[in-house]
Amino acid sequence: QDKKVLGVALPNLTNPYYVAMKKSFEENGAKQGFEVRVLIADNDDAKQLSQVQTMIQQGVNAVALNCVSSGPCVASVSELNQAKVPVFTINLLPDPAGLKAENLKVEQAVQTDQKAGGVYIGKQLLKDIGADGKAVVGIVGEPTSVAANARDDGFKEALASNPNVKFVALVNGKVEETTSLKVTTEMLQGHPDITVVYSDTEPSALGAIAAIQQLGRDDVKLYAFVDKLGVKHIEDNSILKAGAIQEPAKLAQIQVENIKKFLNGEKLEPIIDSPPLLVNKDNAAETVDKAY
Amino acid sequence: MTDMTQLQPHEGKGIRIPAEAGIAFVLLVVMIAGAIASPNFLTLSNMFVLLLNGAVIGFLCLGQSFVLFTGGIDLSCGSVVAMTCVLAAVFMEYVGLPWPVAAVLVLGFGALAGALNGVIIDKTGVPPFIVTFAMMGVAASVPQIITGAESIRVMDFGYRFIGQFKLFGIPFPVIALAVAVVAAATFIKRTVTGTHIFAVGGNVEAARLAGVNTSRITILVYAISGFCGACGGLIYGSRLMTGYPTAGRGDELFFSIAGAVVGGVSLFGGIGSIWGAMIGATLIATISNLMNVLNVSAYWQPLVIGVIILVGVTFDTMRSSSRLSLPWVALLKRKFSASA
Amino acid sequence: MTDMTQLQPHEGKGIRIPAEAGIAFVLLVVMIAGAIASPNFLTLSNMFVLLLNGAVIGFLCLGQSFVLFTGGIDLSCGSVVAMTCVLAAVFMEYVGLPWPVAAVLVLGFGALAGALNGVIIDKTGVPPFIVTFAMMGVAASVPQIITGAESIRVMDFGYRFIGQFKLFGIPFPVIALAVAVVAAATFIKRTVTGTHIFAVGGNVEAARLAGVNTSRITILVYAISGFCGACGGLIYGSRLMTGYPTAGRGDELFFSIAGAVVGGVSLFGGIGSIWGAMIGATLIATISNLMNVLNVSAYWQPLVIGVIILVGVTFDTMRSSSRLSLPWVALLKRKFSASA
Amino acid sequence: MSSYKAEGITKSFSGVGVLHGIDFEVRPGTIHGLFGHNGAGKSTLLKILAGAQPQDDGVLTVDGGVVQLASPREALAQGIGCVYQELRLIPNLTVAENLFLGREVTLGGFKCTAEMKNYSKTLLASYGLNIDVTRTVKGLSHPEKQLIEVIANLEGKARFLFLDEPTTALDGNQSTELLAHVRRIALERNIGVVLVSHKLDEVLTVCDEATVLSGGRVVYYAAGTDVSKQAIVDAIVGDAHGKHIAAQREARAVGDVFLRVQGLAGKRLKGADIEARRGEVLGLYGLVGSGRTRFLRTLYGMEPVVAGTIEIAGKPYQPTNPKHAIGSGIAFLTEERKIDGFIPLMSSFQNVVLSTLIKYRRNGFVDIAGARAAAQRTLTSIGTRGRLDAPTKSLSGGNQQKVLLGRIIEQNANLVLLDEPTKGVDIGAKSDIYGIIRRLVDEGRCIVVVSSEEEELVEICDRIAIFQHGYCTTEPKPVGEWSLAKLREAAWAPAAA
Ligand SMILES: Nc1ncnc2c1ncn2[C@@H]1O[C@H](COP(=O)(O)OP(=O)(O)OP(=O)(O)O)[C@@H](O)[C@H]1O
Ligand SMILES: Nc1ncnc2c1ncn2[C@@H]1O[C@H](COP(=O)(O)OP(=O)(O)OP(=O)(O)O)[C@@H](O)[C@H]1O
Ligand SMILES: [Mg+2]
Ligand SMILES: [Mg+2]
Repeated sequence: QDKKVLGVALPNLTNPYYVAMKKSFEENGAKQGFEVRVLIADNDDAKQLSQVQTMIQQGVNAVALNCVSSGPCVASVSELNQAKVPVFTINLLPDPAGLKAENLKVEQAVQTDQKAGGVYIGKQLLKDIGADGKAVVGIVGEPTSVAANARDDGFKEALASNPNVKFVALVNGKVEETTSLKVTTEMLQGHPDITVVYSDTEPSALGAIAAIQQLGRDDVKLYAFVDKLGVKHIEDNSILKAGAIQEPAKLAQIQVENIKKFLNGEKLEPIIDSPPLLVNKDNAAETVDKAY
Repeated sequence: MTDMTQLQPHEGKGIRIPAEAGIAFVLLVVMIAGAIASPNFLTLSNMFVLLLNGAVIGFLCLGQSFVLFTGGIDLSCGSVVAMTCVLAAVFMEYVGLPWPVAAVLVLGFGALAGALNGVIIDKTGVPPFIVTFAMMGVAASVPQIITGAESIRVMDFGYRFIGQFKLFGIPFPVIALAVAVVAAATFIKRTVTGTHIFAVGGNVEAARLAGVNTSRITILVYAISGFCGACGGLIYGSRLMTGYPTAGRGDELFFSIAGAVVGGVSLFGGIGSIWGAMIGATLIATISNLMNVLNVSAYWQPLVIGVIILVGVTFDTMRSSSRLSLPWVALLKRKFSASA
Repeated sequence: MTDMTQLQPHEGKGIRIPAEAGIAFVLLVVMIAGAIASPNFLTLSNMFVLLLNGAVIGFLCLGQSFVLFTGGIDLSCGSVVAMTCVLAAVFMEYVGLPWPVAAVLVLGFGALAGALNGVIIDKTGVPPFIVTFAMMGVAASVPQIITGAESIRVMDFGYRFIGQFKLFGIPFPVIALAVAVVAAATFIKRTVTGTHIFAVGGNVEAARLAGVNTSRITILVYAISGFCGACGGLIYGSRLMTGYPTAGRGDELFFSIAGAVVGGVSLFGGIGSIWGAMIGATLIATISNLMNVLNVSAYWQPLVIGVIILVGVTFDTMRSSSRLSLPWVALLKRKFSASA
Repeated sequence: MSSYKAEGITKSFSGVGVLHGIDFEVRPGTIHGLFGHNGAGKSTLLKILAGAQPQDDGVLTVDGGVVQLASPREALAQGIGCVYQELRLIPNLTVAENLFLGREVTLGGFKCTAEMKNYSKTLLASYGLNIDVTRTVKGLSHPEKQLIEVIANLEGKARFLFLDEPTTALDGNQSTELLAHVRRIALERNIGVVLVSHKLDEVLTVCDEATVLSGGRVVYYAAGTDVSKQAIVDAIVGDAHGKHIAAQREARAVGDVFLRVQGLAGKRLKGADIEARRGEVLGLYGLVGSGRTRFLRTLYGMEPVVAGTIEIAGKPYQPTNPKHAIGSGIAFLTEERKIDGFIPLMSSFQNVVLSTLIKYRRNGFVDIAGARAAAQRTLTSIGTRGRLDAPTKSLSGGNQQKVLLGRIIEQNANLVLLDEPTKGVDIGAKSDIYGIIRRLVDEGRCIVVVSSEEEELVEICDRIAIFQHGYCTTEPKPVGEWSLAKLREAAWAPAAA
């Protein structure tokens, strides 16, 4: 009997996050007896739509969809609904208002609460400096992505209670080490008073570490979303003080297992939340294995 | 080259193979290979998907070809897609215009942005690369400034027509592109302005001396490119029912140039044809569709597309410089001259 | 033979202003504006940061200039950065070579990849755009295939030297770039091959007829560009102590071309200078540094950089076509001719 | 026995035969004149001899040994050099760099720039050229470029040197002197020279041997005192044109003043006062660089007017751009056809009708067949040979010139400005062109001709005016009052202003 085919649409492979997710999809898919087809949209919404259409052409049995961005992603869901291919969304979800307006159906959403990660990190920072301790914060973000902006919002929200925390700069690290290295150095040059750098993506964090190190700014602390390497840095307790980890592999695993269940006729929860984990120097040693 | 050469050669003997034949043959080979490799590839529905997904690059490549014919380059076409895609949503959602009005307005904006490129290039003598680079920046920033990172959901469902309507199963963007290509090819081949575009690209000084209004031609080709960019913006916007500021800012610019060059258009101006450029764009769209259909690993995709295109163009170049002769060409020739 | 022409005496008097003066002036203006806008901009440490961050683009622009001088284009330089960056890490971590050996090997690989471009272009006559497009794909895929898109951490700490060592406070990549630029400029100006590079760009057929070995020149310039790409790969790799497959695949390619064009290098070949290209690259690096130092919103950045460059180049073009005259130029001229 | 010999050379381009088994020989210390109609295959033969193009068949031997020339570089290494018909200087390199291109002087890997500069300076001075050798070639005048290219090759170490129409841009004096140089150098250094030209009189004075090609075959060969001009002319013109008859000149009724220029000055033009009448050919003569080209270009709107007035048919005319000039009934033939003459990749038909396409427009679309037929008619009437539907750049030099003349005829303009109209055109076609000029004039048009060939001016003009140092202030005199000597004398006279 033919294997069931699972289509996976991911935004890019330049972010190791999605590389980890892709691997997990492939491994867990194989374990559950799926033939897995992964398509990468290169951060292009229209390309993602066309890839979804290609999957429909190929007659996949289910699609796991990680949106490039939420708004345009609704169209992909719409296509899949029309073709009666069950959609499972992961990580970054399509715009709920758009889904509702077009009366579209997503079988199950496995989501990371982007904002929550930012909140955790913000709280940790607050703890580190004290309720009214001083901090001048510069953000290495990705202002052109809604998800990254949500992480920033969470971080700021958590710190809103402290009037002595000032946000002075926001630069675009483009989720990429070299860009982050460049813009972080430049941000620190422009605002020598910065004492805390917050990076909302894992690759940016690595660039920011190198930037702070190479400028010789021992006084600057980094808080960031981190991967395995980042967790090790936290363990070393040098520049990187605390962060949040996401678990792409786990998300993918949950999703694949649930898709299997769905295809076997089981009912599913509409939403599964998988909040990021907070890592600080206390739990870094245990957490390191969970990080991708 | 363009028009008059297509008339019967006066020697009479032998058939003349159009310059586009080589790359068309390559496309055919890729299609056949695709059909053999996957039963899902050469189906009518997948062909429509392929063409629909290639439509925006097709439009950009069409506009880009006009610019390349004159020896210029338009780096801003991708960003114009983004700008017009968001502007259309703004007009409908924030200003409240009905979708056809918004669409027409947006096409005007695209053409205007392009014309502005043309005017600056013509008046200042600054290289097109720089001028359109600046316009690329401007057109990329405008939608981001308007919307931030957010996208604007379009609720006017009539807007779907542009990107999602189908006539006898053929998606509307494909029909629109086909009409545009035929119109463009006719324009280039049959009108005075079409010949003048090639004259400017072939030798701008000579064209000026022969009485060609080079300023008008320059402004016109960039305006056409801007207009084509706006068509792309509307198609993306309507397919996704969203105005989003990253529309058209991926591979589109690059593929619009590559498609034309693959199809025999020279970056130095004065050489090539609309048909060639469109075959080139189709080739790129086909390879990229095929790779997804065959589930080629994302790691390998850049390599595969690069190598196929290199092999294809090398074959084409060698053929036309007759360092290589095709058996079927010789055969055809013999057949025709026998029957003549 | 007596003087039989009545051509106006070609002015020997007055000073000749180098072609690069215009864009250098623009750079100066941007610097001064930056200094006024932020006290943190025109500091020695920020200048080094600026140059260090611009070093990779500087290297790519240097290599690209050689290619552009001959009328070619190298789209693969950014991908070569990625490939070499990963290869260096592979050589050190997986093969276990000491870092200097790995570095030299990687430089060789870069030059080889470039030379391959050159050989294909020369032998097949396929446009450089297509050949280097294919190489871009290959060089982008190779590291992804090797590492599965993951990055390789380098543990040989000596490797830090390349990207992080400082001599009298000056980062090593900046020193290396400076040496390379001086060597390149001398090479272009003072050697026969340098002249031949411009001859090929000015009119390849004429150069061939004059006895220039055009094949050798073509292969050489692409090899140089590949070599410069490898320098970029080593710098990125060593600064982050990682080999990762996205290195150099952002704006680098684009800025390497834009820098050269801004500095007066023509995409059509035969025009421009190394110094001009380097000033152009510095201008771009400066604007991009300044925008981050001043914390210009990411949404506005493309617009700002585009507009500044357009205004700068327009000024430069108008000046050199003397549609515009600078007060200080007139002054200088008067002064010199008075003292003469 | 020392010589460069070609035997049984054949060559065809995309199936069309151009050379059909040519035997040809050059001996050191002699000058071999090569003649033939436009498209006869002279340039193609030279390119093959110089290694710039491979022959399809046939052998080349130097000193009895067979040579294979894969590129001009190899030919140069064997002491075989060539000046090609189309100028081959690199526009953005300096004069000195161009002079030494491919054979630079080096020391320890570096160029000896200063040495090459100094040498270039003295060299050019010895040819009477006062040019700053550090300037780029781009800004030089056409004759200067031609001189520099010839000089560069004379200076080389070549044992065999081929010159393809080296004097087309030069005036009578200049070409005589240049050819004298060639003669001297050939003898002094024992070089074998091949000289291609359509200016028979000029060349025959220095030739030792003569060969005429026609349709890719050798139809005439003679050496020493056997060389006869009349036989050469007959061989060139062949049966196609019948006997070459000296043009008949009859008195014409000259009309009223059509073009009136007063004190015209531009950035590079100092002052021109000229009147030309309907039904007259006005010749403009002067030394190279005296401002004739500038005058025509200013009239045509290619260069800005700074002062002065122009009237055409009594109405004031202010040139703005070429399009406007064409609209005002002016047609212009440029001096440098490769720079701003034809569009290289367009077919000859397209090039002919480029300015007049609008005439063939029906309902917004061009009547391609009609335009093509008209172009073909025009080109045939001036004896254009070659594949006219192929890119114009593949035509022979003289035929390219005819394509441009075809455009002028197509334009049907009232005021025709011709800058060196018969440059590179063979003697048969020349008389055809003179015939056309005469026909245009008989129709009551006004024609202004700039030429450096005094014989040409004297043959076709009704009146001739002299340019000096950018000025033209003296009244044109009827052609009867001019002779070749008088023309030169007037051009040399000290400036009037
Ligand atoms: N590259 C080419 N491609 C096609 N045809 C060519 C090419 N070069 C020359 N020809 C053709 O070969 C023929 C001979 O040309 P060639 O230039 O040798 O003539 P020529 O005797 O030098 O004439 P002219 O006196 O006008 O210079 C012409 O018909 C020309 O069209
Ligand atoms: N607009 C221009 N500005 C500067 N230089 C120019 C311009 N147009 C042409 N030139 C260059 O100046 C050269 C000298 O001018 P040109 O040959 O027109 O002189 P001329 O005095 O008219 O010559 P002749 O009397 O022999 O026709 C031209 O060949 C050309 O290379
Ligand atoms: Mg010739
Ligand atoms: Mg002249």
